[in-house]
Amino acid sequence: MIPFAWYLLIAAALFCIGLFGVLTRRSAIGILLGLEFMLNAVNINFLAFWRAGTMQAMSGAVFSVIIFAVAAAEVAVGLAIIISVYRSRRTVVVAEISDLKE
Amino acid sequence: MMELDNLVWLIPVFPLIAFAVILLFTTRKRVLSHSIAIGSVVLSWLASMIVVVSAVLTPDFKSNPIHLEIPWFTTGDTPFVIGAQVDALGALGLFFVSWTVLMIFIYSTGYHNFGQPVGDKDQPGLPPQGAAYKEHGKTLLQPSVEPMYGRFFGIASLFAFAMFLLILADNLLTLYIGWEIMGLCSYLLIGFWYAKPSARDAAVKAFITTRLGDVFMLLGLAFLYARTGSLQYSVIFSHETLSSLTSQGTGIFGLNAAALAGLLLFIGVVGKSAQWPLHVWLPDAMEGPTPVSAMIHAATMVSAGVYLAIRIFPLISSGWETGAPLTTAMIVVSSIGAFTALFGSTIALTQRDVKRTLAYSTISQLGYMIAAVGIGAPLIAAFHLLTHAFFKALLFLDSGSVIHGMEHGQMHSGEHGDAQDMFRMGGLARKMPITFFTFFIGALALAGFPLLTAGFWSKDAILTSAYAVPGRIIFWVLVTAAFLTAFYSMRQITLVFLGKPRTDGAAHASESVKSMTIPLIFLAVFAVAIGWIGIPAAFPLIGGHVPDFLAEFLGISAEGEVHSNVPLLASVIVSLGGMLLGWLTYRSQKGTEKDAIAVIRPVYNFVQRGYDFDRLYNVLFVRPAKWVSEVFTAKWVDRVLIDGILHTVASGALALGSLFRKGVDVPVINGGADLTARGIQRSGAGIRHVQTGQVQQYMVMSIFVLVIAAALALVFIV
Amino acid sequence: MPLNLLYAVFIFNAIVILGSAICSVTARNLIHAALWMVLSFFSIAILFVFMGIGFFAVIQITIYIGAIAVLILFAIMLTRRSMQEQEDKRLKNVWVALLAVGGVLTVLVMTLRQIPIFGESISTTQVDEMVPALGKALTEPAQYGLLFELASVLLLAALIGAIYLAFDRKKAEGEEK
Amino acid sequence: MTFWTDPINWVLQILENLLASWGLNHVLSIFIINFLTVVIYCTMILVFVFFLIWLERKLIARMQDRLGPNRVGPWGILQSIPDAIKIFTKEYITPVGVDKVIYNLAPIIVVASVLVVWAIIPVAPRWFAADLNVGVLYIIAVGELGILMVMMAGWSSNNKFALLGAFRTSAQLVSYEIPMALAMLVPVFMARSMSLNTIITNQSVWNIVLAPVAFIIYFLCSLAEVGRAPFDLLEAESEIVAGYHIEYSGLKFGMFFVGDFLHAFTISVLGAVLFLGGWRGPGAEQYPLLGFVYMTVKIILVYMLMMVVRGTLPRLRIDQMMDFTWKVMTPLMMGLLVGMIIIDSLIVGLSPWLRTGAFLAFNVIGAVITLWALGKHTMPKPQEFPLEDLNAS
Amino acid sequence: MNWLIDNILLVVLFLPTLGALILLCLPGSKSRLLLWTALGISLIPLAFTVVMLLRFNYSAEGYQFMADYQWYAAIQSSLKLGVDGISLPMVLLTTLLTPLAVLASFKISQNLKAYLILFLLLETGSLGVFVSLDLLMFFVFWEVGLVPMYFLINQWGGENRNYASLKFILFTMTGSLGLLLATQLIGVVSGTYDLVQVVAKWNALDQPLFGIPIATVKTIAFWAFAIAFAVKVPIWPFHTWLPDAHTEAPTAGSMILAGVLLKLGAYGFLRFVLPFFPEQSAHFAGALAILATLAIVLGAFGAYGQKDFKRLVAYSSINHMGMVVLAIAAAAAAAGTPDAASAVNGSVLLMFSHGVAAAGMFFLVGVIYDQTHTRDLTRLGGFWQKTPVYGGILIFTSMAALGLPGLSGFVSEFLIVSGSLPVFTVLTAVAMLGLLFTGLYTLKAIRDVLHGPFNVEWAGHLNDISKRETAVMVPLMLFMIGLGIWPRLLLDIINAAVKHIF
Repeated sequence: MIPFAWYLLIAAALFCIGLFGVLTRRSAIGILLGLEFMLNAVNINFLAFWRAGTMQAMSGAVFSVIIFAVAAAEVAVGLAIIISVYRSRRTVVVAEISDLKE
Repeated sequence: MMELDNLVWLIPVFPLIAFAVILLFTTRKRVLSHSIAIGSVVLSWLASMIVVVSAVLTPDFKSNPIHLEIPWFTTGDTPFVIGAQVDALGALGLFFVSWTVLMIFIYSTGYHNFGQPVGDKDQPGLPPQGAAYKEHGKTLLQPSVEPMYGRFFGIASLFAFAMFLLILADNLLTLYIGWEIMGLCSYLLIGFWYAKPSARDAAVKAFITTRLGDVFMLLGLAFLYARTGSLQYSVIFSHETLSSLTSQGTGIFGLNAAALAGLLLFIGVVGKSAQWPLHVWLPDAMEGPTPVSAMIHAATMVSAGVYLAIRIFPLISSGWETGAPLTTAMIVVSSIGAFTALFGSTIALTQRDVKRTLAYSTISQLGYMIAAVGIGAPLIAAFHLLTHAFFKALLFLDSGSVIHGMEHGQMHSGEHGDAQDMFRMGGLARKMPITFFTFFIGALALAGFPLLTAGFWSKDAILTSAYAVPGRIIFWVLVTAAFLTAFYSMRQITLVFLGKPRTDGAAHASESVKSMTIPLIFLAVFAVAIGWIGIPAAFPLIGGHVPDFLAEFLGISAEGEVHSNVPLLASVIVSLGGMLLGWLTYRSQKGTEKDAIAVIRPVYNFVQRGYDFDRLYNVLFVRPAKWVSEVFTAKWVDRVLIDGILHTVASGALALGSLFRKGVDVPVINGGADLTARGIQRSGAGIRHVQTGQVQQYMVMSIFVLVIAAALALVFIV
Repeated sequence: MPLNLLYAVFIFNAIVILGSAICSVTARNLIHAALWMVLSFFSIAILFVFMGIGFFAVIQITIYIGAIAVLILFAIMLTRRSMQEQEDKRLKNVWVALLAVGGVLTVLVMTLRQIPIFGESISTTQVDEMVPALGKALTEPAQYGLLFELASVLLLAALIGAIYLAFDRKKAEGEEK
Repeated sequence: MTFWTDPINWVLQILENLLASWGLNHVLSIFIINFLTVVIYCTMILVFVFFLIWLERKLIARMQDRLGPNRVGPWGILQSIPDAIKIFTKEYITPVGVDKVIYNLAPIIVVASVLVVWAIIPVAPRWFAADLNVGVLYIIAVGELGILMVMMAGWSSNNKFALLGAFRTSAQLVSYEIPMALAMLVPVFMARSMSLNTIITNQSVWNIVLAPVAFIIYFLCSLAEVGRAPFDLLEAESEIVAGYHIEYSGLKFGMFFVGDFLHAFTISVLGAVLFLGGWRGPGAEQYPLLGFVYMTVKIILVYMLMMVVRGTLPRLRIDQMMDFTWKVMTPLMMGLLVGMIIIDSLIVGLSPWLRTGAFLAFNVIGAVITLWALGKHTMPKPQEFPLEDLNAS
Repeated sequence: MNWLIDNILLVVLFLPTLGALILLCLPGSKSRLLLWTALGISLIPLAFTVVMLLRFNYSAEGYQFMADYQWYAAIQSSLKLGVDGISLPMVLLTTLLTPLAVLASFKISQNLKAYLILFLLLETGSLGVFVSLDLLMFFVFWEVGLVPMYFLINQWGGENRNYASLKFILFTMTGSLGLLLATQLIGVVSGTYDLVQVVAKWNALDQPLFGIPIATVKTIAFWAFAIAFAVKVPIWPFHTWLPDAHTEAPTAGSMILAGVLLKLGAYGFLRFVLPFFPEQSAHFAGALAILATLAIVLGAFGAYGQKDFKRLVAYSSINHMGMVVLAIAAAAAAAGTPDAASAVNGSVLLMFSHGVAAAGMFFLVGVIYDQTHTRDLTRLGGFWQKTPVYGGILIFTSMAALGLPGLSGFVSEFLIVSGSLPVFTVLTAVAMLGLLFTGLYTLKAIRDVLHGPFNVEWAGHLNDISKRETAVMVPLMLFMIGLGIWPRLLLDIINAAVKHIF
């Protein structure tokens, strides 16, 4: 019997760590890493809530599964973007990629 | 009887398999094809022989025939049962069919020149033209093998299948199936050399003429089925069914239901076994190869008609018992039969073609049988069917052998001319002894040579029972026909075999190969011996000493009818006299043109053309049918009438439509649409970008905003 | 397993998760960062085992370690020249970030405290018999079938998009020439 | 419970009683027993691998018309032992510039990642370490770890060729994971369970009969997974000197080496379990040892098959390799899976013969169509050499 | 049970549409790809139909594989699917003929993509007619099936295609107008479009409607239905669209048109007219029978009168469908008797066997046309010696069409005749004339194509039937001979329904 709160706290902490990574990394890949942490934290939350509940309603599990899928897709696309950007301009540092300005 | 039952249904299966295998796989390979075909026929021959023998050995077989059945389909709640059955009549049929078919198959290998080289100009669809070969300097022709050798055996196997199916059927529908498939085969075989226009048209003619009968037959089947709910012999020929059918009246000619059904089916018989007025197809059917003519005309197909007639005798003779005056149906049947007998024999007199003569004689012989059925002696008809099958098959095969010899002679001598014209032959007896001998026996049997030959006994039996019929018109008609028969058969023998060769084609003719002659010998034996199984007990002198096997097997009631000697004398006299006369007339035939009996040319030609029935039918039916279909239906009704109405309506509608378009569509609707498009372009330009491009800065700001908002929410709301 | 032992293991696991996560976001070498991330994901899988849903533990390993981590490593190695040149330096505003994160954390915790079942606890018994039910729920048109299809379509789109983006046009054209 | 009906539990029972008689705490004794079991189990497996190495060398030698190992022991059967000793006693070289931790961690985890698969393999009835009901998924997941570690090894040893090898390896492994996983799904949906035990017990008809194509694909993928010929581009000496473990030597290299063979062995075990009905066989239910024998025979069969392929086929080009998995096996396997599931749901409730027939027919048709299409589209064009060029040169 | 089996009809119905969508996404230039894809997709419904045959419950009454999907809830209409012994053979026919039609159109070059898509949509339309148990849905699919055929004729047809396609669409549209009105009437009056309920409610009506005596209303509705179906069948005065449409349509189009679309009308009679209007149909059966007999006889005459091979075959299908309608009329007149049972059995069986045989005939015509580019019988001739295999197949097929015993046509014809003879004795006897002419025109076709001296005009360019074309014919021939030898293959299924309905 593990207290429910622990899971939530771990998730919250993980989320914030991931957020920190996102905010402070300079390279796009680093940001991606952070994002993964955040997603995983969300996952933990979903599953924890699902497990804590009656488990008759499948929504928690279903959503975590969907998040797995989304995470995979997001990484694939993100990395592809990064690589193509890297090809075109030999850098993955976000600060230098600011075409959106104009 | 279990294993016997299996044999029964296996009999037709062998040729069917042969058919499938040959046509699907081995058409190109000659040896394989004919070995498969003959092998299958031998198998079914064996099986049939076993069945027949065991049937003969079974005591009172007539009352408990072999019978097996399965439900074929179910409509509503009534199942339709089909099956195989061998009763006395069936056994009889099985006997002669299996024998003749086997013989014909063996004969065909020789007839189609198996083993000879492939012709140079030969092409599928045409009879082989012969292959050239060099013999000391000059090039001569020798017979060449049939180009469609494999296909012939395939179709022939299907034919055998159909015939066995028909004989073994235990219900009219299965019989009809065999019947129709046989029709198809005859179509394919008559048109075997399909590239010849004459053969092609003959095939179509045969199929259509028989189908005309078959359509009525189908009607009869449907009528029977609707009335009795079954087509099995055991049901529809059972006593209560017959009596109930007899009691039901139909509006047509005051016939009762049974008689009507019987007559409808009988029309099918008329078509199939070439009775007047549907006989026209049979002489033309000579276009096919000779084994085909033998198979179609003698052994199987036309016999099938008589077989059916004998089967449905209970229907035809409904409400008639022995000795009573004939019923309407029976009168119709017997008169058609008798007339055909006379009619056919008269035409046969005048034919020059060796095969056409036999064809017309077949017609007349079948007339005999039909007449016998009509006068209430179906089993005697069966007897004649049996004997006739053998000797007529023999005759046809012989004629084929003769033609072969003639063709060989013509190729050898290089002269050209009709190889089938009897007047171009003569003196072949020395050239082809076996053929002559067997032909002679066959012809004697056909002429009904007393005591010796099979034809005599059966014909005599028919005449006897015809004599018993009150008012002896039919009897005298048949006697006349018998006389003519004897005459023309002798005429044929004399013209073909006796005297001197009238052409050098005939002079160079030569005997056929073993594979053709051996079947002839077998059949000749039967043509003599098969008659002795049916010597009536009441026959003077030898009667009673020889057991009348046939009578007890088929169960002919010998007692009741007294055997008077008038018909006996009549038949003896007419056969001997006719033959003598024939010999005297043609003994000294000179030249290839004039016919001794052509006293009045126009009449002779008229009769030779078969009383011009072809022309008559052409005018009466064929042309009108063409006109109705090509002009009336296709053009007037469909194009002019119906489409005309349609087109008027359509054009009116079109006019209306164009009016609307000009008035409404173009100005009003198209105009409005264009205005909306322009407005949208303007709106896009207004909004411009507001961003710096640093993602993480945005995030930080947004997070702060979020946190503050959340904190406020927590503080104030919760 | 006795309770205190269980707690000990759990807390150790939690420390591993968070610690490796922190190392991951702060590591200067991206490769190491990725490996730390792998470790943290692995222990998150163990966390799922604690929850009693081994199925998700396995899924976690398969997808996050097997797929995502490998992908990220790929990317890092492919772009490693830039890694070598300038080690990943911090931004100026680390403190701002920290502040923001701290704010978020506090807000989160405050929010979580509002949850009614916050005090309860979860048993560690394995409930893998829920897996078939999950599968049905995912594929039932009545329940989450549509969502599932959407996810699959998203994956497909991601696949195609990734291929399209990572496809080196210059080289391809060069080959065509 | 006698030794013949249930050997493992019998032995465990004895051990437990023994420890209890020593007066040990129950939890502790269980822990000790499990620990011992694991140690023995793994050791046995590793020892068996020695035998496998010898077998493979011998067979390949015979195929190549050589003698193969024939000095140490009868038929050189002990050849592996001196090799092992040699490897142990070699010097541990740690090149400069390597990432020490990862460099040393990789080989260990590679071996471990294969060994843990054995935790769930039922070698005989009632004879397995654990019965995960997500077994198949577990196998896949653990396999991923291996990939990761291979990459790590390649990257950490700070060597161009090692990195290239690592790239190739991981690319190949990741690509072949997909059809392999799909193929493993066939037994799963046949048994309606992911637990290997259930899969075996539900194989009244071997899955190889129901889905031969799936088995073939599984087999090919497994070849690629273990980097056997014709998929041995991972350590293609001619192209990349030795692949990802170029910088390794001594025991660490030995671990990679053993890991390879162990992986191959494990894969063939899985093939036997998933498609050949595992320990199923006459009388196996009563006498687990009999089942064990059956199992061994099947395993050896699959393994032999691998060796035959290895001894027969030349190495593929890398583009061929990638095309083969992405353009042939994955689509085929997907179509096969979907079709079999549809058929299964259509003929539910009809006769089992129909079921088997339908599956088999579907597989055969699919295979025929695929082969036809392959022959039509990817048949190699005959190379034509313009003669004048030859003359010119 | 699982989803797939519970909704098997839905799947079968909409798989072709799905396939059409897939084809839409494929590149139009890759013709092989398109063809094989279309072929593969169209084979799936066939497999599903076979599954349905396997799972069909012979003893159960009423419809099977029923499924009901919410649709126009506002007007109590829903997508209600189900098959019984009458419609299942038709479904089999459709799903069998579509792949063969696709296989038959490998020679099509221009705008292949649209062509195939239209075919798949056509399949959905006809399947929908057969499986929908809802009047409105029935009508919808009825029209859906119409459109693709129009375009097939209009785009890929012969030189006179515009006229033919317009005629086709006009005839059938005119028919369906009345059908639509009658459908609406029935739906509104009986408050639902569900077939099963409509039969009960509509027949229960007795008080006058809108001030018109109910009998009159029913009579009008009856004729609206009857004419719509009669046009589609087609029976006599409405038949002239058929020869033109057939002559101009591409080969595969004719296969489907003769094989499936003509059956829609007869099916409509069986499914709607007889159950909805028992009294009316019994009352007007005589008229219907007369028209049917006219169709038989004049159809046969017309066929015999043609010079154009394809027109000949087209007229022959008028003739055969006349037989079907004759049987239906007999069943209507003598409902409840064994005669009716056998007549309906015969008619459904004839629908199937004619579908198979006529499709085969049209395809064979196409085979010759592809090589000679003429259908003029007078210019053909003597082909048998150049094309032996083709000749065999042609004779086989035309014999099946002619109703030779042992092949599929015969049993049905026998059942029809024996069923309708007691009811319409004279008419059946007259129809026999048509049967005779069936033989005539069939032989005429064979005679002019295969027999006789070879027409040297085609000396160079005449090859025997190809492997692909044989592959099209073989399944059809298997069905012909299979049904001929063992009719229970289908008759048991058909009878299972007929027993309960008639």
